[in-house]
Amino acid sequence: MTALTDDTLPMTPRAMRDEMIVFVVMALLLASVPFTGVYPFFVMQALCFALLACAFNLLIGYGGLLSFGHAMFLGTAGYCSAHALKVWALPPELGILVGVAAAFVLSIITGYISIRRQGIYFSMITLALSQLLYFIYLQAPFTHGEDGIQGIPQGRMFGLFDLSKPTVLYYVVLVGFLAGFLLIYRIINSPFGEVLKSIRENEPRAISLGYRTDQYKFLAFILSGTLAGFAGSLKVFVAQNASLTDVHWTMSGEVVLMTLVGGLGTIFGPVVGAFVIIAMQQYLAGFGQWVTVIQGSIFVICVLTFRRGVIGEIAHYFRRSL
Amino acid sequence: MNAGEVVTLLGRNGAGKTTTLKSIMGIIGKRTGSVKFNNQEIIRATSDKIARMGIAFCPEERGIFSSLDVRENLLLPPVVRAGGLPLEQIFDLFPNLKERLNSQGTKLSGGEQQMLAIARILRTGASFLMLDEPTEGLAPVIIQQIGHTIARLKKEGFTILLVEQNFRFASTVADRYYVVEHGKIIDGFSNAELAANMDKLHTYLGV
Amino acid sequence: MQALYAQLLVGLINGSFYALLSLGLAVIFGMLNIINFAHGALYMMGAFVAYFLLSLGGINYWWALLLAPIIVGIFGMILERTMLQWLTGLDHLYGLLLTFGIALIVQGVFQNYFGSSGLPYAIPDQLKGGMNLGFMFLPIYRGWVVIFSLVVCLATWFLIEKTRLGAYLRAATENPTLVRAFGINVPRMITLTYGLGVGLAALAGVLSAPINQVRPLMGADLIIVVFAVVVIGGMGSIMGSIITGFALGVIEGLTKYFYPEASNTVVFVLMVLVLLVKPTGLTGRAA
Amino acid sequence: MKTKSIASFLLGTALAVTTAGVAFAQDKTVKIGALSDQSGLYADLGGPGSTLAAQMAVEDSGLAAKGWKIDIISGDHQNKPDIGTAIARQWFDVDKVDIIVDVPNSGVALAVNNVVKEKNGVYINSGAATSDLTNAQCTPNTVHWTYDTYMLAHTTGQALVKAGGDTWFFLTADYAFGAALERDTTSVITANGGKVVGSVKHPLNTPDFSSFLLQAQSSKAKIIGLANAGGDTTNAIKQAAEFGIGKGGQKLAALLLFLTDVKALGLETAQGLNFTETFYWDMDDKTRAFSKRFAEKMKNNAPPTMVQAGVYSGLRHYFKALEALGGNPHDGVKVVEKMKSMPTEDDLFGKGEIQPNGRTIHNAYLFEVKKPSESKGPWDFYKLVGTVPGDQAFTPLSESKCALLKK
Amino acid sequence: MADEFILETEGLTKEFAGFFAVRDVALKVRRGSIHALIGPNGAGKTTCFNLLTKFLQPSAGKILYKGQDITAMAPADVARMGLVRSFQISAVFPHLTALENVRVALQRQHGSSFDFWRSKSVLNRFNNRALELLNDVGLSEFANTPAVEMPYGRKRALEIATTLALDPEMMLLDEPMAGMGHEDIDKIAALIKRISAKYTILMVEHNLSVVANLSDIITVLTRGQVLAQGNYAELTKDERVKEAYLGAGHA
Repeated sequence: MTALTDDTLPMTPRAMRDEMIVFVVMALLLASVPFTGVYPFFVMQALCFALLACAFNLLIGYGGLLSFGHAMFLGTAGYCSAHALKVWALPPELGILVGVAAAFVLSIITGYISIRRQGIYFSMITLALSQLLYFIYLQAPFTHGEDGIQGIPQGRMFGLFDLSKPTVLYYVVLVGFLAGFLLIYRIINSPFGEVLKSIRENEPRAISLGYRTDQYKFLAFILSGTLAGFAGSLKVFVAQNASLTDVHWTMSGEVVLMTLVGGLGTIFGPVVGAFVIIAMQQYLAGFGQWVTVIQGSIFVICVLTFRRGVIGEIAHYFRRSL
Repeated sequence: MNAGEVVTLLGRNGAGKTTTLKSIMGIIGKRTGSVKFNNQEIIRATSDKIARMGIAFCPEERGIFSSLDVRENLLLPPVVRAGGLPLEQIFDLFPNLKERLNSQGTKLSGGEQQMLAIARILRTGASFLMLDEPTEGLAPVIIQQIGHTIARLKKEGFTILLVEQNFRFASTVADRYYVVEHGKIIDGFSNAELAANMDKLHTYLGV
Repeated sequence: MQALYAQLLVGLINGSFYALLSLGLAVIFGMLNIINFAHGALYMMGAFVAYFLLSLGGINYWWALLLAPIIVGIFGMILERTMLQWLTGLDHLYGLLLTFGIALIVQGVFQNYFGSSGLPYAIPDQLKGGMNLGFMFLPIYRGWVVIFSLVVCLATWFLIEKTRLGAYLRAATENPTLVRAFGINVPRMITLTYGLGVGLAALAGVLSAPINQVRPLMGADLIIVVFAVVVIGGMGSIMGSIITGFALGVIEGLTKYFYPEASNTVVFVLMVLVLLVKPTGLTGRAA
Repeated sequence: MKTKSIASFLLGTALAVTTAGVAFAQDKTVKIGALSDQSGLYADLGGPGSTLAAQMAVEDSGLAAKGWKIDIISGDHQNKPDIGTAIARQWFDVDKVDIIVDVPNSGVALAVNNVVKEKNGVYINSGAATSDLTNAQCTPNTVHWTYDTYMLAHTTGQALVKAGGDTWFFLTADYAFGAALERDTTSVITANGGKVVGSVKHPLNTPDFSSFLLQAQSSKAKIIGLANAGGDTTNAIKQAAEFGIGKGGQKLAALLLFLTDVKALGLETAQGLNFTETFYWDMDDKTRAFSKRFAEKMKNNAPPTMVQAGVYSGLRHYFKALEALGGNPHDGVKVVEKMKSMPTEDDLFGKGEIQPNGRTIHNAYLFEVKKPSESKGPWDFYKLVGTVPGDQAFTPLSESKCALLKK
Repeated sequence: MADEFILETEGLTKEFAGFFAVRDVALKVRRGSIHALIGPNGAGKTTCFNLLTKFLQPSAGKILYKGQDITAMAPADVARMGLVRSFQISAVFPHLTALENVRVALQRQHGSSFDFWRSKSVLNRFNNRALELLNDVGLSEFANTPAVEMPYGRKRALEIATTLALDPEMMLLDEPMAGMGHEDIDKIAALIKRISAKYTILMVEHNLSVVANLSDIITVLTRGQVLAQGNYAELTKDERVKEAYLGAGHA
């Protein structure tokens, strides 16, 4: 396994304190959004992608596994949540649960198939699996093909919070995002995370210490997939639809872009990356048709000049881990 | 080093012998200092240019290509100048190779591989050969054969820089010795002074 | 039964595109260790260059068959010189991402200037019409595609497996440093190899121009299928990718006949199955 | 996830994303959002041309002279429903848009449909094919102009069967849209005494149709119906020509084809194709005059497609309703009610009406693509084969499942 | 007595595409001994190691560890049985601190490695033991240094500390002295001597003085086959060994 970030510094209490400060600042900033006049739906959308990117980053940044099919978890959870909400008329919290459970099951199946493949073969097999799902969803009746599932009721969370109110929805999404983010943070800094990092750093050595590394990668894959699914379920409430876009391989590519821009293997990188990419799509839209070109250029520039990503470069500059 | 000489680098594993050869060849990334070949500074040249000047390198791991058959392996290095050994003469030196021209390169025995590795750089016309541990892991008979070959090459006028751990072997072919430790040359003497330096050498090499 | 023969033949035709494209990918992967995500975009460029040559320069199909691969090949070499070569020694991931970015740029630019519905490119007069094979009507152009790509594939195979230049290539794939130390300019060879691989993609593009619409996104989805072909065949294996290319075309053709709904997915199912049994593809070396 | 601001002389608040929180709700201020695919599959038939059509509609309405202030912004939904809804929602919330027009791509169209209803705006869809917009998913805010799957199936199917094409073989795109087209057409064919002898479902974005075409060929059906769209349709047509399908006596019927597709195929390949459109630039003097003005402003001098024409037409009718209301354009349901209460009439689509479910009724035309020898100009492609009056072409109200009809 | 030998191989063979890296090796390692494996480069020592720890699957032959056939086992499971190896190129986790390196090993034995919901502060209970181990190899002052920043010799020491943390029954050391200066060599040699009281050690080493001083028994490999076996004194008298490995200069 090649370590993707050769500059990650070890955790010291100081680094942990830094991270907590940044986290609190981030949470406060996000919590104040509804009072600033910034359009909340934009932020909500970005938050969903940020969570997705964080989940993706858990796998590549800390497990060294590049999945090129992460859209399948986003999309699957989205479809299942949407179906549960609309057709079964479940309340929001159960709708989310259905989506997350679906992503969980899917990640077990796909992880089982792919986790033993090395390097580029892993990327390719995840890509193939997600394409497979894409074609299945295109044809399956419950997804309504290219029409997607539309007009999904938002309902009342726990019977209390009316999600059709943008501000309420915003805070629910924010809480969901922060919870997901903290969980990922905890995973990275857990006993399991330590093992994961050691596998990324030197897999043969980890094996020689008696770690059945496939099992750890498998668990990381399941956690990542399930959390990506959680992002997909949240997104259903924001977009109020579930469509093929979320399963297409270009979406998997976008997630990689977000994580790369923000910084692979950094804690806050994917969040920043997601916001940068979403904001760019939003505000650079004056360039109209050129958006894909701009996106492609960012890929190229990132890979050629600042492989560490925004946060990675900052962290490297201050010699901190972020 | 003078033309026509055989010089051996001695030293422990990891002492920097191979690295010395690689630096001369220009294979290693960052180098400083000066390497002169035929009075030409080559420290900044890329390895393909260096090879074209007439330096040939036979690596420790032999570098026989498994996707090429013996003939292709033998013919692989391009001829860089006139004066290389013609094929007949090479087959004369290494009759085994001729019989196995169509086998896959790595299907040869270790000794044959070593011969192939040496044979292919004789063709190119390079006059300066660098051999990295040519006897490693080989049976005594074969080591002997390689010793003969080196002696013959020397007669043919090749200049040879040898890296060896097999000290006994080195003593049969070399004119001069350098001892390398921690990446530095710490001692040097000629073949004649060998006996006198024997004890020192034992400490250096830790044998 | 007759219909089955026809489907087999049609599958072979599609297989020839897969073979050409996966061959280029395999050559590039072998030498540069890069998964060339831009391959689909360069395939598309091949078709577009053919179109421009015809509509702007009045240069016909036959010349396009020669010129388009060269032009796109040169473009590829510029890409290699200016960008890809900086990735030597880095994780596979970066090559994948860089070429993915290049693909987005190329496709985006073409889409801006030429829209997405596509441009017409006619079959050259000499190859118009068809012949009745008894079990099917075979357009002459399709027959030409199969034969021509087979010839190109075999020629490439010959070049790499049987010539001196090919020996350099194979040797450099195994141990570039040593080959360079033999006096061969390996970086230049890598550039040329990328040009060759890309040229093969462009050639496939020219071949497909009269069959498919010349569209900016014509390679975008195809490339994923071709990836699957390369992975099944074993990354970097020349013969593996040629054979798998043709074989998968046929398998896909059969699927179209027996269960058309699955014809897009069969390749991926196969890939998953193959990788489960043989982790490095049918003929692949270890990653 | 992007809005596109067109540099237009009409446009004052282009980059209003951050500043437009204070849109001044004057009675005679209207903001139009032209939401289309600006870069993808449908960019040529909608896209920038639709925005142009909207601008022309504003100019031609003459409302500016009557004290109305009308702005247009445009956006690219990239054929992604979530991006479409995000733009639509932001337009209503931040940019204070009153009406969204165009929106090709059924998936996006249906997604936006919900947002417009939620925000009580007006939605004049011209670009989407799904008949669900005025059927199961109809809303009091939506008017569907130009065409839908039901109309396409009925007009083409009926006309061809009556002309003797009584055996059919379908090449159907394997997703909801294709299935709907095939289902609707089949029912027309059988109702008119024809027969469907077979069909094959192909996946979306199939680059090669030869397998399917061979099956169609061996079925000996008189008509090969293409129940697909975009690149799939053009590739199928191109390859059908290659396999000599037309020469074998079989006819191709594309159930959904646009002017731009014919242009992309070239007449050599497309000749003899039958299909339905509701607008063609070369119908009469009025359409020619409009198209001339339109083409002059287009990048490639292309005449309007039926989708772009529908945007123009729909907006003209919308402005008439606004004038009739005399102001206060911000209550979508009210405006649409007014629109439904007035008969439609304009230069492009002629006389018609908007049904209670939001469906606009107008004539539909069956065309055949000319031979290259018959074409006199760069865009002279069609000859008219037949006209179907609107009330026969579109879904009869008795068959509509729209909830609005149950009142 | 089956217990006498902790590790035994029978007919161990590894073939790479026609080339026999290891051929028909029968090795018996006595419990509690320091057993050295020597031979020229390319003789198959490292391949042997890889076979014993199951990083390579043998082409033929059988491996018995503590009387149990481990030929078909996965490498991690072999390690779990107490047969732990080091690597030729120093095997540390470069971006973890020395303490964390050792902790990763301690953690495996004491469970909680799959606990992704707990803070890693639960691992602090291993700190004392980890520091003890670091102290044993003379690395206490490096506890909070990332491994990547440590000098080469220290990395080797860290690697040994990490291996010791597993409390193995048998350690396989692949050239523990490679690339070290004299001082470091003495330290590590002393360390190996000390730990050999508790563990069985099989090591590959080039430095013959180290081998001479440390090992109880030596196996000489050439060309993948066992050439000779015995203690240092015996071997230095063996003509074949002199011929093939030690060289003429060796008295």
